[in-house]
Amino acid sequence: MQRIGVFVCHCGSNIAATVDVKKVVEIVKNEPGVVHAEDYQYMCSEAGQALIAKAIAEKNLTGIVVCSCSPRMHEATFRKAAERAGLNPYMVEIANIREHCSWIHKNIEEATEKAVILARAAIAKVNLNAPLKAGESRVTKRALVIGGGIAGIQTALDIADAGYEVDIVEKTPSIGGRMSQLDKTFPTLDCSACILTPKMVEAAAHEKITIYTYSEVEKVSGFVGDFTVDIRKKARSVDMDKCTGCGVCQEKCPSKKTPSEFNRGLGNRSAIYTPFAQAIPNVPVIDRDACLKFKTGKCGVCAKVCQAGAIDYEQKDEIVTEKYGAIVVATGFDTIKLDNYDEYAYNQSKDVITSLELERVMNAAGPTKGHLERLSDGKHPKEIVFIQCVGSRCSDDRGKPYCSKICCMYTAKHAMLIRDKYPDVNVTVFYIDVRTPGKNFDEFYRRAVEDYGVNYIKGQVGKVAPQPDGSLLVQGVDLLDNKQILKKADMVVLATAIEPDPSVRKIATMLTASIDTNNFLTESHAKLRPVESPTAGVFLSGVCQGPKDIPETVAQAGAAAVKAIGLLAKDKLLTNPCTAKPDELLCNGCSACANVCPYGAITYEVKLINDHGIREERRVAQVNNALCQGCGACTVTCPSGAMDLQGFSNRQIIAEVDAICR
Amino acid sequence: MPMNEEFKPKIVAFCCNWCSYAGADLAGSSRLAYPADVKIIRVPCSCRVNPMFILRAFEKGADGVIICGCHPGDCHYSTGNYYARRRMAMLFSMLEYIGIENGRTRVEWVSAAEGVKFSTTMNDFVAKIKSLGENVRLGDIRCKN
Amino acid sequence: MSFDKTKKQAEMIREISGVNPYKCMKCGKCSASCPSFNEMDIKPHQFVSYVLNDDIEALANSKSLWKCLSCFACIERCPRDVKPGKLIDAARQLVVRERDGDYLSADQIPEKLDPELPQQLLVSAFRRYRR
Amino acid sequence: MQELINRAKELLADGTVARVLGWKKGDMSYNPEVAYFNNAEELEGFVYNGFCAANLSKYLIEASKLEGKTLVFLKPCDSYSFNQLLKEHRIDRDKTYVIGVGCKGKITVEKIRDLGIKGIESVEIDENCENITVKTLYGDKTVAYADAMLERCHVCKGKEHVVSDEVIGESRDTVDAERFAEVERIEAMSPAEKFAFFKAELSKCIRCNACRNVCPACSCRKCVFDSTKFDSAQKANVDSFEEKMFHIIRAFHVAGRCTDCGECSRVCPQGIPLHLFNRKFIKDINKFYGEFKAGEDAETKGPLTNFTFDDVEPCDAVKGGN
Repeated sequence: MQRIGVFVCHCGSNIAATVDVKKVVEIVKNEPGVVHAEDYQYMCSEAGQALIAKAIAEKNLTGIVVCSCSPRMHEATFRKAAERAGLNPYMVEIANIREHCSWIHKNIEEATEKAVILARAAIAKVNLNAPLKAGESRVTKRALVIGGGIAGIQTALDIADAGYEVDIVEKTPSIGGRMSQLDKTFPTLDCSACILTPKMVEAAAHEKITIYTYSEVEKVSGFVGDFTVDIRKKARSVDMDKCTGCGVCQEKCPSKKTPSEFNRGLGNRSAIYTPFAQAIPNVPVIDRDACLKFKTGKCGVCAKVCQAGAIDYEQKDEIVTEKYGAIVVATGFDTIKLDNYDEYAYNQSKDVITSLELERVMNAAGPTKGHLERLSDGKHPKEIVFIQCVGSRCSDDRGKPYCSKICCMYTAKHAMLIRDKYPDVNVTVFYIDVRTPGKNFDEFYRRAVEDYGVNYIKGQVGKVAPQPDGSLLVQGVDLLDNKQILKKADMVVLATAIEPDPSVRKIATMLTASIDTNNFLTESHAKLRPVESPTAGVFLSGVCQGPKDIPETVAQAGAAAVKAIGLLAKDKLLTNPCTAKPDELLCNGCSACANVCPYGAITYEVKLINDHGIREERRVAQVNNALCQGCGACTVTCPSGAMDLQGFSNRQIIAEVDAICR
Repeated sequence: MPMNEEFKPKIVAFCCNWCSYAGADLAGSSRLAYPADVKIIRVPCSCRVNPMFILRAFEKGADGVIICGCHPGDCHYSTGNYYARRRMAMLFSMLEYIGIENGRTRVEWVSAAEGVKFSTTMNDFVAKIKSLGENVRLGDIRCKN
Repeated sequence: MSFDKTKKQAEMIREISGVNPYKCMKCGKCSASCPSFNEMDIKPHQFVSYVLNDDIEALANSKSLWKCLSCFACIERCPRDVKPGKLIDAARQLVVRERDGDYLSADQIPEKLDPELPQQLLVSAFRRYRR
Repeated sequence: MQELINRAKELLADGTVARVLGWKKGDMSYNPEVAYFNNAEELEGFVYNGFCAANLSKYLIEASKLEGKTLVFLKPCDSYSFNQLLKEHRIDRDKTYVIGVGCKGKITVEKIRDLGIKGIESVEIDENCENITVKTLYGDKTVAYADAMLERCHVCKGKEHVVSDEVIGESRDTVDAERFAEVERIEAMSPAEKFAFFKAELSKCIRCNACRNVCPACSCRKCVFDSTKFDSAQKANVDSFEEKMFHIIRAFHVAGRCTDCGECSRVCPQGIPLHLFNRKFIKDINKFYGEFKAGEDAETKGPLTNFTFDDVEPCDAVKGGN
């Protein structure tokens, strides 16, 4: 029989305001196995933990139940406290009477009754707990970074600088990501390429960093410290070792009608191409869907003009398999599609563009060589209207419910840059709120208004109507003036909502990392573990976790790197001892468990078994504790009950059911 | 109607540790109320839920049993919820076959970010169980003469 | 008008329209979209505050009520599912009910079809009840 | 029958097999018993007729542990159980020699009694298995063979052996009923009617374990109901739990593995239609996960240790069962 102590936490008033903690203590005292019960203001505090330690020593406790917040919050805290007091940490169970009780119920009587039942279930379980010991597993000292934008580059650099090998996998032909598409950056107006390119070069030159561009993660197996990843290197059709990056092939390529992804479709590129001049690696790829050689079999111009003989039409996709200890996701974002926003005439007029497209228009290497022009007729615009929150903060299914965070600042940047370079252009910004929390952010926005004369109007635009004369009629409202405004504009720029890059869904599935309803990756704890995924060994860098600007992305990239380094620095990891355990005497050797094991942790062995005096050779299941992650799939498929899960055994769960249904 | 005469169903909810239990935590920290009749048992994965547990609950007088796990494709253990889905489809169909109304059993996929869904699911499930009233005691299915 | 009655009217507006006015983030897209904006004394985006402040009396007596064309531009474009057009329509219904003291039955409609009756009400009513 | 005995003698004589597993005459003509035959002399007691319904495949679990090969006679439906046990690594194919025997449907004296015939002394089956002559205290009675057939034979899986080393004798198509008709009849009942129906049937159970002992899928070394793996601290509750849930849990444990051999219902001394549980699972599996015959081969993954990404949701499965 166990000697159990029950500790009921008030959590200040978080629990005590709705649960009569004294009454809980009085009732659970009489539960089987319970020899001690007490309550305290804050069990997780040092004083609270000391109470637990004291009771363990004085009452000779063999198991404890803490009635407190979620085990996801403080199970580790109480396990450590128990361990320090000489109790096996797995003799601790938590009854979640805060998140699952006091916070959601108002009636004290009801909440107290439920708290008692939850405590009883935990007591019933701990009565059947057995001490468990964590095993050890190895750590592969290599990290994988998925995504080669500024987030991925920064994370890779930081990990590599700490002395660990890092691989970057980037799906496009070059690293650089969204930041490479930007012209200037707020609030300092640095040239984006000028600050990004050195980072790209540094990453490419770093002896610890391997970059796989035009490559995608295809398969992930394993677990924290020991992931195995298949990377598909898509056929580039160009030999990376031979190519000198001279660029002649791109010049001579006769197929030049493919919309440039880098220029957001505002200009064209050749079939053999590098996305932009500073691309890393500076080795082109052949877009086989656009290439005449691949489409018709005729052409081959690039191979003829390539002096290095680097063109290889026969190249095939290649799968690289590598082992990693940690994986960082840095898949970034894209802008949402505007097909559902007919009122802004994005699909009807070339002069209605997104802000990211404006970045390309403003950029010297962009489709207009940096001149501010209407894309319809190349004319210089006189009147530009910016519309904020296009698709952001929408609770209908046309847009996204969240604030995209970066739009207020980049719009101020765009407005300021245009007014600076072209004082003859009038700039109007329709906004709902201007959100500028950040260092020097509000000052920046005010400069746009005060020093550059940008006209900010509080109110939304209802409709943009293309006119026969080529102008755009913008119908908006000035809420402060309570007036409807009709404005003729030459260009309209939409601050389009951002969303996680669509590739993240597949990657999250492969990593078994959880994702929220907006496809942002979920962090382990919203406040305290913001760069860790709940899946051990997977870290989050940049916008894949939530909207961010560049400085935040870089800061988070560094934080993700530190977490990865912290993992890689360990020689061994303690493994979860809650693994499956077969009872060899009961095992039929039927292989059902091995069939459902996602980790291949179950094998079979023919062994001499002594079954109560009957000695015979039997085929019995064996579990590899380093591979088993403790899901329990095998335990349910086993008809004889030979396979059980330590820490969540059949008897323990049945005891909980019994306690609840009592 | 006096409070104590109201039907208080016994409802057991099995929640996987990685998604649904966290979803329940989020419902809690967001103060999204649902009836106290729901009691949650934490399991590592929905595939840990043995049909024996559910039969045990019904035999002990539970009025409803709900299993919550990660969305298909998002299982922390890759495939656990797919097995759970088949097992529960089979078991629920069998329970319906022997006379446990189909509303008394449910599987819901709730992610860690879906506190709202967890709360609405539980509200909805409790309402359904209340409309069905007290369950037959599955334990009575075999009476010795 | 008693306090209770105004409260009750505001509640009725919410019930008839199915709109939660608290969802409004005051972006003004409704007023930006409204073709009758200039003829209205209470602008579409202001409707929400009137309902929130239980000031239905003012709404009922406004010109706006009868100037709304029921074009549904605000309903289509509202990013927050507030849909002021529905509030306006609900207020209109409230007024009509008050006048007749009861619901209209289908066979009563023809006799109501006189020039006095605002066309937009008919349009709106038909739109609302066509399903 | 003589052909079977002759072939068995040959295989014993040339050392191919060490023993023969078959049926011998019981104390009455209508209840042959399962038996091992170790030599030609013993084989003189071998019988094979319409009453030899017992599925011998499960005996091979123990036979696989013996020295040398065992010759076993399997009817077409028994061969499915054999394959399923092979899949589960319970029997050693190398230590068995399978002779597939022809089957024209199996009969039971219970069915003859159900026809109102009393005082049965012996039963004779005509050569073509068309009619049965029943000798009773009150004179001879003739019964159509089909009227005495087991329920399972009316919904027979087929005449082919899915596994065998050789086949002797011919089989006959005996299907004259809809396999899932009874399941569908129950599905159409109201929840209260269903509960009442199963309560009435299951209340007859005396927990003799005959169903469990005969079932080729119930081959656990130690049944979960006999171990302490699932009990909680209160032993009294456990007893009632396993007593009451026995048949439902048993059905779940064999779901996807049950070959619908019908032995459970055949041996139940209380006449409980236990196959109705198994057949419900089979019907659901076929409907939701595609036609599946347990034991059709020894490799395919069973439906409950497999999945597809777009399987039916449990709530829809329940509705589909209506």
